[in-house]
Formats: sequence, structure tokens, C-alpha cells
Amino acid sequence: MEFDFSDDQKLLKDQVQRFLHDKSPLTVVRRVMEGSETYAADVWRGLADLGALGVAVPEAFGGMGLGALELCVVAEEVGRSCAPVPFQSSVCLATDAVVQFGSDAQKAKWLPLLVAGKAIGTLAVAEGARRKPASQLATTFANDKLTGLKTPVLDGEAATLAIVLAGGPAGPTMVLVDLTANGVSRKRVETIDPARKQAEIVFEGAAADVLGERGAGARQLDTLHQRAAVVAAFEQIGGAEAALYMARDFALERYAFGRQIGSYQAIKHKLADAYIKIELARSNAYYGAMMLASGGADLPLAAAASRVAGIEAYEYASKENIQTHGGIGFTYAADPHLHYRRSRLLALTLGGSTVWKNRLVTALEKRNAA
Amino acid sequence: MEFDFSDDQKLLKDQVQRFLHDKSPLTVVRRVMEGSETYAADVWRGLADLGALGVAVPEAFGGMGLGALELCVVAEEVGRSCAPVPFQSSVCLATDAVVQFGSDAQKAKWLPLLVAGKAIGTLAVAEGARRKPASQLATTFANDKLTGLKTPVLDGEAATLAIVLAGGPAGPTMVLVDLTANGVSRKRVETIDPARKQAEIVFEGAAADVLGERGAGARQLDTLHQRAAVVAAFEQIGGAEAALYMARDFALERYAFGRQIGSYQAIKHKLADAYIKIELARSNAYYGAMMLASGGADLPLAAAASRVAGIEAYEYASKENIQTHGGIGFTYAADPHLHYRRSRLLALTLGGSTVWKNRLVTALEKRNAA
Amino acid sequence: MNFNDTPDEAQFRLKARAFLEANAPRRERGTQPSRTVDRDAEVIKSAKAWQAKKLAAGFAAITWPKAVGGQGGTPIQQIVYAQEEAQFVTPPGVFDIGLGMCIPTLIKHGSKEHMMRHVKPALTGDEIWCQLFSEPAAGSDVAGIRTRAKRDGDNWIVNGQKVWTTGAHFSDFGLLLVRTDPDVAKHKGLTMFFLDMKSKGVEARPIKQVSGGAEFNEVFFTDVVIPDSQRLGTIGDGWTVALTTLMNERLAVGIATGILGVEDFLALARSSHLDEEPAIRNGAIRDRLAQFFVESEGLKYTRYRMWTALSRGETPGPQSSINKVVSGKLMQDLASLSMELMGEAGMVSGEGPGNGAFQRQWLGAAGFRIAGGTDEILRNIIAERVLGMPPDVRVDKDVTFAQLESARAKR
Amino acid sequence: MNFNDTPDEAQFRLKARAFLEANAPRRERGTQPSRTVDRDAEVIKSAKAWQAKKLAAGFAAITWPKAVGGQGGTPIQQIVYAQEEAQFVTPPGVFDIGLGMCIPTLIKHGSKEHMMRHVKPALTGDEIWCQLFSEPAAGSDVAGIRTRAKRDGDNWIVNGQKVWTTGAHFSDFGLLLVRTDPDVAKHKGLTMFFLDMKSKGVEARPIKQVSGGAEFNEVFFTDVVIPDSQRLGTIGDGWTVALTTLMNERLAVGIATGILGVEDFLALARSSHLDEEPAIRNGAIRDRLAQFFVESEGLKYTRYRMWTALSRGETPGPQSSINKVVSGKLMQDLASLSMELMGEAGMVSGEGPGNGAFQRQWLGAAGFRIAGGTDEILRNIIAERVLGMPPDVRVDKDVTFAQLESARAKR
Repeated sequence: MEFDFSDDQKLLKDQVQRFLHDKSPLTVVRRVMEGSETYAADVWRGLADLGALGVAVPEAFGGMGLGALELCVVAEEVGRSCAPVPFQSSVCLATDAVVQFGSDAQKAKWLPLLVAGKAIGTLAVAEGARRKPASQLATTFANDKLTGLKTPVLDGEAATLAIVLAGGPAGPTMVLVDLTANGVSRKRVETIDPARKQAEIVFEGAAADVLGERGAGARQLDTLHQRAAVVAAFEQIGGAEAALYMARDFALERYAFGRQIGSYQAIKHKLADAYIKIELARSNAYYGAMMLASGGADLPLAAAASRVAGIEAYEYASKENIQTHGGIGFTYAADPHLHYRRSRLLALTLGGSTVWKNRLVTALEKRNAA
Repeated sequence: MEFDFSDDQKLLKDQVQRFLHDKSPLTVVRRVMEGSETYAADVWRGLADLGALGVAVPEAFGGMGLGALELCVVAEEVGRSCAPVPFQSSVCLATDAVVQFGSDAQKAKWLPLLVAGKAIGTLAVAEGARRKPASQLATTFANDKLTGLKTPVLDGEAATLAIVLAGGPAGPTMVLVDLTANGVSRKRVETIDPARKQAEIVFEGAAADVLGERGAGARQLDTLHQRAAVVAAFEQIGGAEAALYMARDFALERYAFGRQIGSYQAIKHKLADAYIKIELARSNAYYGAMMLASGGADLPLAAAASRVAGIEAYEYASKENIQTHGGIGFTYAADPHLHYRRSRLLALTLGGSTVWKNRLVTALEKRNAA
Repeated sequence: MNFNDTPDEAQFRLKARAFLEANAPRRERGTQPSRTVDRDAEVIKSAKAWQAKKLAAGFAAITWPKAVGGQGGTPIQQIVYAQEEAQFVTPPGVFDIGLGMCIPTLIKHGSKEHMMRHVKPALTGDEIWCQLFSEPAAGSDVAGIRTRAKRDGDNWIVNGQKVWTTGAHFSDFGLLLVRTDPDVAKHKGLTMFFLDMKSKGVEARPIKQVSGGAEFNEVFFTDVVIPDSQRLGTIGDGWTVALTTLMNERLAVGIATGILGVEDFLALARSSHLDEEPAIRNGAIRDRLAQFFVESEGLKYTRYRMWTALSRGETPGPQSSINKVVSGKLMQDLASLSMELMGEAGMVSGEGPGNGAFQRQWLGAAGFRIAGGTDEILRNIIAERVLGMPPDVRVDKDVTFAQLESARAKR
Repeated sequence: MNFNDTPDEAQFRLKARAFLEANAPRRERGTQPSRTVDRDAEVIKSAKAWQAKKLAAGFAAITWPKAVGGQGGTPIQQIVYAQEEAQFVTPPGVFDIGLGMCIPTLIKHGSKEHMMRHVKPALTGDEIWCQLFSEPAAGSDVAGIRTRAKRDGDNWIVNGQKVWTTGAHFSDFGLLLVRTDPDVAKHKGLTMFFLDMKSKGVEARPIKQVSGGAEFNEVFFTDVVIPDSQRLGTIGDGWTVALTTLMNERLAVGIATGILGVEDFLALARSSHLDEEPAIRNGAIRDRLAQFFVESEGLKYTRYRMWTALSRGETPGPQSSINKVVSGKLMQDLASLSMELMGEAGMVSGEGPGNGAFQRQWLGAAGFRIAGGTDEILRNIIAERVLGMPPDVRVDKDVTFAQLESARAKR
């Protein structure tokens, strides 16, 4: 039984944790929230220097040539620090999209840039209010040109490369767009987590490349989301633990009626419940990581379970962190809301809990039919 | 604003409460659970003497000629006492079925007997394991004869009259069967609440009468269930309050670590939550009762809300009553399990929470479309 | 059972409606009074004018005795008026705290001179009051306040900090609870004063909330001088006086407004998709919606039960204590699931379905579960006052406040 | 990451499997070991024979040092053996408490003579032990026991009552915690003994549970004589000795068996209808099923994480403390929803889908959330031992047990 990360993986985790603890405290989150930066470039550069942006990218393209397990430990630390960097968009989605579906030329062009932090990628799917089936996309790709509007796009301002899901004669197709080229314009969209800027991007005949197979965009998106769901679960677990221990520390310091509020069962049991949810999420995510790393047949099921448990843990821990802080907890000046916001962002970017619970059961039905 | 029961209705409630408190303590529940009685005949006779079995039956048929509000207050007290009597089967379902759908002759024959407690009625719908659509009933009615098997039938042993939902050439039809006549055999079925005996009833060409309209059985069943759902909510509220106060009293008596366990927030907040659920159920049930009494257009919505909240309140209060009692709570000798069992019985007899939540939303959609 | 007015109530309702029709525009169907508004000078001016008009017409201080300038009316008349006013566009209530909590405290514990001077201007809207109790280290535990007042001849010198003060920056007077003796038990060393908010050394700073609003203030006191004549009750008896104020807070009949509820959620679920079918057809969504409905209607009819008791001249039962603890979580859960129905657009806070209203509610609900009594304190209150369960163990009863503070500092 | 055995583990597994193949029938796929069985004389006899066989083959007391008769093996070997044994039909474990808790306590706190006399017969299965700690008024608060032992020369005379004693009626010996001095603080006046369960004045009566089972007993002590030579530890030091026993309880690696889980629920949902469609197509049911799955798999992989730590020779983290608090509620919720899927037949306890197994689980789960530590105690343990939060306020620390009892009596 070897159901844990290896010593090397834990070493990498510690290294990333130390770096983020030193260089990306919550004051940096606030700096991005309130300032004009689209992301914390200093933190991003540091992560690139550590190799953290390319842990799962082959060495041939500048990566560390490790795998999904290493990506998961990095994600957990990014989540813990609530870092204002385009980690999910660029590393877990765009970079992974190129690795999974890119041609040799596309890989050679983009991966070294992405790994070095010199290009920032994002995945652009949503087209405004309310969910739409992939078959109803208004953005279209034809004659190597992309036309349409995507919003909200996470890190859409910072990104230099977008993986766009577009409609077209062959059906939904994933295309790769250089956002610095002609025919692309963007503007900021205000969201609930201003530490992670989002944008509306308008494509007016922008040059685009098919990524993967023409007409296979919906299937490719599912694959990407499934893979990213596992990694995101680690990010959520890191964030949830940060929120839990922030609450615990406050409960030890704060007094009411002559006692630490952490001595009241209402607070103790609330935080015990957060701990329970986090451990359930962690155990599910470990299995997800194992399936992701090994390409196991249980990946659809394990990814869905990781996602459902990850959303639940971070949501609960972050909202009850505010509650534990009492009046101070809902002031802008205090930190708990940073995790409350981030938990919601991470719950919505890859699709919410209801959708994934349904997928989980579909995968379970399939497995049990076999 | 007159959103409460009248003084007269409260007087009736007190009267029934006093009677049940004196004559139907939980020792009587155990007597029926463990003995050979099919129900507590003494308690039932007493309720009949009070007029409680016929509060909503017209005076012409021996009833008190009052209405649904009076039936609700009686139900609450029956629930509070956990009384082992066929109240829901006979009063809320069979008697109401005859009042709602019976011919003059049927009413004249059966209502006076039912009101006097000399006949006991029940409603027989289920046909064994798992839910089936009404269109797939195996019990059939043809040529005034009924053939088939119904199980489980609540109070099926004690009952002398059954309202049976049967298939037939015209579609599902409700029929009325004298269970003391030929062609009827029954045997006891063991259930989770042995204080309320249930039976399997086999009809072999038993004489039967159409009740209401031929082929309208499914619709009539919906009507009956809807009406009974409101009354059952009061029964659930009474039971939930009994469970809550049993837990509260125990928490005041029981010491752990030198303190009453009722001084620990884990227990205090658990019981506060039970109180909250009960009040939400009560408020919903009041509106249900008002709609039932006034024949208001909101009845489908209000009945569903009453049922959902009633199930939730009784389930929570009864299971956390066991939990509050600790080790003693799961001994057979202690009383908490009596309410735990009854809460489940009342949650299942008219269809469970998921089904009613769905009906609630259907009714809400209809109202909001109008 | 019915929702009808009694003849008296119906008559009062007609009178109220006539007054409102004559003096305010009707609210458009489906719109809600805004919950957080900037109280700028214009708004304050219009609120004062409206208060004067209401008083003149007999719709201010409805339940107060005539002897102190009220209308001698019933609680149900107060509710009837509020129901009617909610259908019109009127200035925001900036007098709720003064007339609902401060002035009743003044009437009960103040001198005849205090009443002569202050009740009338408060009623006419000329003077606005705020309440200065909570402190950074004294939230749920209000009696744990540290703001000190020291005697100086006929005056008291106040130093310290209050927090969560609604309207401090536009108030004329404030009701202030301070510690005058740290060397007795916590509850014994408090004294109540009122003060002119324009006094030297008083500084109000708005607190920015997570939701973006800033209705609350921090108020700093630096050597503020308060004459002893502005003391309410005896020295050291401040906790008793504060209980009067807090009791009046509980009597205030709140109708939560501006909240997105079940109907909004239903509308959203009808127009959204989940897994390629309309979200409203999804059983999981229906299940949650039903749960929201049961809670929301349960609260509504709980309010009706309370109004019925008032209408009968009875004291309402304890059931209204469930309101905030249910509605806070409901607001939060409903908003959260709504955002999920919007997919990625659920993150957008300024536009989209409801123009960011669900998102604002989700942010605000985190505070609603805390402000005016946390969920945890409210459950304690239900357990203790309604169910008669024992209080939590109190370790702060038999020691002086100074000892408590030094024990805390030592840990 | 993988689930593979190390070479050593694989070898041990093969050995264990070979032993089991040779000595027990394989369990049919899909069947579960029964959780509550009558321990009649036949069963006890076969259990004893099986224990002797296991010991001879080197699969009993796997983790004990060889010096005391164990195998000197590792915790992971113990787990590997348990995994393999679960695939075979073997007699129920009646030695778990004796070998898991009582004998380790005897080894740590007893004399050489105690060990010489008792360890071997316990290992070979000749003698069965039970543990007599809990009392009617001392459940979560074990140190609150009232059973008294009074000194009488070289003997002690015991009077009182124990409860929740597993296997008292078929045990040969019992580990007994009693109060020897009520005039000191609660934890100080306890002393530990062991006794022959056939002693005069010992009477065991089965307790009927809500679920119908009766694995537990009440045990009454009337002037029972215990020689002082059967004392473990010093007089008044019983609590320290008891902690050894309870610590060993926590180390016991439980694999819940005989529980209906996600697969059973899925099968039921596939074959049931809700609103005329298969229940498994209903979004609300899918939502709940997914939740059950996440919890159940979460516990499974939490166990794997613990096994990994053991396999590496590390001490497992605190995460296994979540097991019971999650699985109790899961058992209850899953059973409850299953009954709902059966419609009215959900009430039937003896037949129908699963032959009443869901119904039995629903009844049993109410007890599972209590036995061996209530949900509330377990949350306290997680908060205090894992998260480092303060203990609850203790009012029973600085008073004698007699004072506590008279204070309680007075209320």
C-alpha cells in the first residue's frame, strides 16, 4: 500500500509552500484585488523559477517532466496561499490542453513559453449569462478565423494565449488563439473575487489554429475539465485548510464571556466538521490523483468525487471561517472573505456541484453495469 | 389577521390532550407493540366518546359537523401521545374518502359506524415491495368483485372497511370493501413500528362497491393524500414536540463531567434546531389547514409544504432525541425509539419527502404561471 | 382562520393608505426597497421631512403613549402601517434606532428634563440618535466593553472605541455604554450616558464590509467630556439600562426587504440550463427549491402567527426568535445555488441575471448571519429562553473585570 | 501512488491466504459477515477452536512481542490478515475485547504472576475476557462511575452496576473499574481490578436494543469478593490504568462490515420508481447518491492513507478519527432514503428488498452514532486533539466525587 505522495513529491510541496508563504502572503492578494495589476507577476515569476508551472510538461518542452501527482502538490500550496496568479487557467487548463491535444508544432511553440511564465494561457468557454449547451455556441471558427464574444474569461486580461471553444461547420472545435495578435479586444469584468481578474474578450476575425481534432471540442473540454477537477480539488483543499486554521487561530485568541471562543462547542464542532470535510476531500482527491497519474479507468468517477468533495470542503471551511470571526469576519479589512470569494470562484470555474454529482452517478452507473 | 385556531378549537385540543395524556401514556403504546392487540381499543373508544373520530363529519351522519381545523387539532394530540390507534387510516383516509366521494347510501351506511368507532376503515394502495405507478395495479375490480393482494395495509388487521385502489377496465378505481365479508383473508406483516399493526390482505372475489367515479381512482387518491398530508403534518408536529421535550427533560436530568448535559452547546443547539424545524412545520401546517378548511386554491402547494416540513421536523426531533439520551436512548426499554419508529411510519404512509418536494415545485410552477 | 383585518384594523389601513397615496409615489410591482443606501445629506434631509409629515399625520411613534408624544396605538397598527408603507417609495428609515431603542431608554431611565429636551426633536425628525454599545473586543459579549469613563468633577472623561455603530456619522446624539469601574465584576462596573455626537474628541469612521456596503462605523473617543447630567440611571447600573435598550431591539418588528427569495430563484431556474435541460426540470434543483420554499413560507407564516397574537392583544410567543437564524442561512444557500445555475457567469458581480443581486446577497449573507446576534448566540437564546435549558458555564461571574483582562493578557 | 503490497506484505498475504484456504470456506461474493449474532454455546466453542488454530499458525496476536506469546509482527500484517480473513467464513470474534484491550492492560499493569496465569489461556482462546467500565450514570463521562469497592482485609467487596458490557454472559474474566474513595476528586478515587466472572454475586442480564440485538449486558455486583491480589496498579490509580485500556481501544483498526452501502443503494434506486420514472433518473436521488458516494469513498481512502502510514512504519495521522462520526450518519441517511424508495413497503421490516436489511440498518444506526463515543464526544476529540482547541469548561475538577454527587442530588 503506497497511497500517499512520495518523499520527493513532499519535498516539492514544501518548497512551493515556503516560497508562497514568503512571497505571496495575503497582503499580495489584497494588492492585486485593489490595484491595477491583472495578477501578481512577481509571484508568477517565482513559481516559474521553481519549475512549478511545468512540473507535468515533458522536459523536451522545458518542463520538469514529472507528472500529475507533482501538479497536485503544487496546486494544494497555491490554494493554501490564495495566490493571485493564473495557475488554474494557464497551468491546469491551457498548458494541459496543449500537452493533451497539441500538435508537435503547437507544443514546440507554446509549451516552453508557458512553462517559463512568458506566455499566460486561459480557457475561454462561457458566453455570458447562464449555462448553454456546447452545441449552441455563438462564437464561430471558420477559415482559420475566430469571431465572437467570450465572457467571463478567467485571467482574460493577463493571458497571451487562449484556448477557445468555438462553433463551426464541423461542430464545437477547440482552437488556439494568440491574444496579442490582431482582431482581439478585451475589457475587464467585475467578479466576486477581484484578486483573480476576469475579462470579456471579443474576437473579430482573429487568427486561430485548431487544437486537437476538428469537431471534437466538446469531448476535449470534458477531458480537460475532468483532469483539472482533480488538480482543482487540491487547490480547494489547500484553501480550505488555510481557512480552517485561520478560524482555529482566531478562536484561540478571541475571548467572550471570559473564555476563548474556541472553548465553546458551537465553535469546536463547527471546526471539527470543517476538518472532517477536508479529510474526506483529501482522501477522495488522492484517489483522483492516482487515477489521473496512472490513466486509470476510474478517472471519471474519481475526478467527480474529488470535485464534489473539494467544493464542499472549501465552501464550508471558508464560510464558517467568517462566522467564527464574528463581526470582524465580515469587514473588508479582515482576511476571511478572501477565501470565501476564492472558494466560490473555484466552485464555478469548472462547473458546479450539481453538475458534477450527476456526472459522478453516471460514471458509477457505467462502472456497475460493466 | 386571525391566523390561529379559535378558542373553541383550542378547547377541543385541550380536551383531547387531557384524555390522551391520562388514558394513552407510552405504556399503552408498548402494550400494543408487544401484545396481541391490533390497536388500543380502549383509547379508540374514548376518542369516539369525545366525538374526536367525527369532528369533520356532518351531524347528519353522527359527526360533530365541524371542519378540517378541528381535525387538525385532534391530529396534533394523537401525534403527541404516539397513540396506538388507527387514526390516520380510519379518520383521515377512510372516513374522509367516504365523506368526499361516497354516495348518500354509502355515507348513511358507513359514516355513523366510523364516527362511533364501531367500524374501522383503512386505505389499501400498496402492492408489496417498491413503488409502482397507479396504472400498473395488479389488484383488479370487475363485476363488483375485487381480486388481488394489498400489502402493507396500515391497520389492515383491525379494519372492518377498506378503501381499495384497484385496476379495472375503466382504469384505476377506488372501491369500498367490507372486510368482514367473504373472500377476504389477512395476515400480519412485521414493520418498523409494531405499535401500529399492518397486514397483507388478499381479496379473492370479495364484494366491492365503487367509491366515487369509476376510473377516477388515481385522481381521488391524490385528493385524499393531499388532504391527509395537512392533517398528518399536525400529527407529526405533535410527535416532534413530544420527542423534543422528552430530550429536553432528559438533558436537564442527566449529568456528565459534573454538569447537566443540557448545558453543553452541542445539546442546546441540537434541540434549538429541533425547535426551529417544528416552528417552521407548524407555520406551514397552519396555512395548510387554512387552505384545507377554506378550500383555497393554494391547497396543493400548502399541503406539500406542510408535508415536507412535517416529515423533516418529526424525523429530526425523534432521531436527535435518541442521540441526546446517549446509550440509554438505544435500549428498547427507554422510550425514544417509539417516536423514532412513528416518525418513519408517518413519513412513508402518504409518500416520502422527495415525492412531495417534487409536487410542491409543480404546484409552485403552476401558481407562478397563472 | 383567515388573513382578514378586524374592522378597526381595516379602518386604520384605509387611513394609512390614504395618507401614503397623498404623500408618496407607489412602488412599482416587483421592485424592492433598497437595503443599503448611502445616507448622504440629501437623503437625510428628505428622511427628516418625511418623519415630520408622518408625525403630523399620526403615523409616527404609533405605539407610544400620547403622554410622550405618541399616538397611543396598538402594535398591530404599527404593523399595518409598515405593510402599507412598504408599497410606497419613501426615504430610508434613519430614525429606527433612535425611536426604537434610544428614546425609549431615555424615557424609562432619564429625568423629566431629558425628556422635555430630547423626545420631541427625535419624534419630529430634527435630531437623529445612534447607539454606542459594541466594541472590537465585545461583540456577542456586550458587557465585556473596555471604553472607560473617569469622573472629573461634574464631568466624565471618555476614552476608547466603539464599533458597528449604525449612522454614527449623521447622528446628533448617541447612547453610550462605558466602564466606570473595572474593579468589580464585569456587569457591575458599567454606566450609561448620552452625548452630543459633535462633541470634541468623537471621530466616526465608516467600516467597509465584505459586501461593499458601509452602513456601520467605528467611533473613536479621545478625552471626550460628558457632563454627569447626561448620565442615565445610577453609576454602575449601566447594564440594567442597556437591557432596556436591547429589549426594545428585540421588540422591533423586522420585515426583511430587498432579499432575493424563492420567486427569484424559481425564475432563474426556469431560464437556466443544467446538463442541457432546463434547470427547473432537474430533480436536485427542485428538491432544493422546495426546501427554500418551506423555510421561507415557514418564516412568513410564523410572522403572521405573531401578528395574530398582536391583533388579539396577546403577547406573541417565542417563535419569532427563529427568524434570523433561518433566514441568514437561507439567503446564503439560495444565493449560492443561484450562482451555480448561472455557470461561470455566476462569478460576475455587476451584470448578468439580476445585475449582480444574487452575488451581492451571497456576500451580504455572510454578514447577516453575524450582525445583531450570531447564529450561535441565537441558538443559545432559543435553548435557554424558549426551551428552558441551562446557560453556558460562565467563568466571568465571580471575578473583577480587571482580573479577567489580565488573565486574558497572560495567555 | 498505488495500492500494491510491498514484497514483504505480499508474501505475508500469500501465507495468510494459504492458511485460510486450508481451514475455512470462502465467503460467497456479495455476502457480508453478519454483525450481530447470538453467541450461543456452539458459536463460542467454534470461536475458541478457531482462535487456537490461528495461534498455532501464527495469525493470532500478530503485533504482540514474541516474549508475551505474540508473533512480533507489524500493524500492516495485522491489517493484511484481517483483509484476507474477511473473504472467508469464520466464527465471530469473541476475543477482540480480551486480546485487544484487557490483556494488554494486564501486561502493562499486572504482576509476573498475572501474566503467567492469564495471557496464554486468552491467546489460545480458552478464556474469554470482558471489560466492565461504563455505568448507567457514567457513559461519555467514564470516570463518573459509582460502583464501590470497600476494603475488607485482603479482599475487596464490590457493589454496584455496570452496563454496555459486551459478552459478559460468556466471559470467564472481566476487567473492572471501581470507586475506592469518594472523598477525593473524581479521577483520583478509582482502582482497577480483574475478577472471575463466575464469582458469587455477579449477575449479567442482556440489554435489548432498539435494533432487536442484545450483544450488550447489564452486570450487577452484589457483595462480590475480589482478592486484593487481583488489583492492577495502585489503589486510587485506576484512571491511569483505564487510560491504557481505552488507548488500546482506539488503536483497534475497525473495518465496518455488514453495512449496506452505496452499491446497495444504487441497486435499489435502479429497481425502484419515483413519480413514474426509475428512481435513479431522479436528480434529487442522484444528488444524494453522489453525496453518499463521496463520504463512503472518502472513508475508504482515509483508511488506505492510514494503512500506507503503517506500511511505511510511520504513525498514522489523526485522520482516522473521522471514521465513526461520518459513517454513523451515512448509515442512517442512506437507510432512511432507501426506505423512502420502497414506498409503503419501506416500513416492512422482515421482507422486501434486502429482506429488511435497510430497515435493520436504520434502527441500528441510531445506536451506532452513540456506542463507543457519541458524535458529540468524537467532535470534541477532533477539535481538542487534532485541532488543538481548548477543552470544555470542567466543573468537576476541584471537588470530591461525594460533593459532586450531593450537588447533583440537590438539583
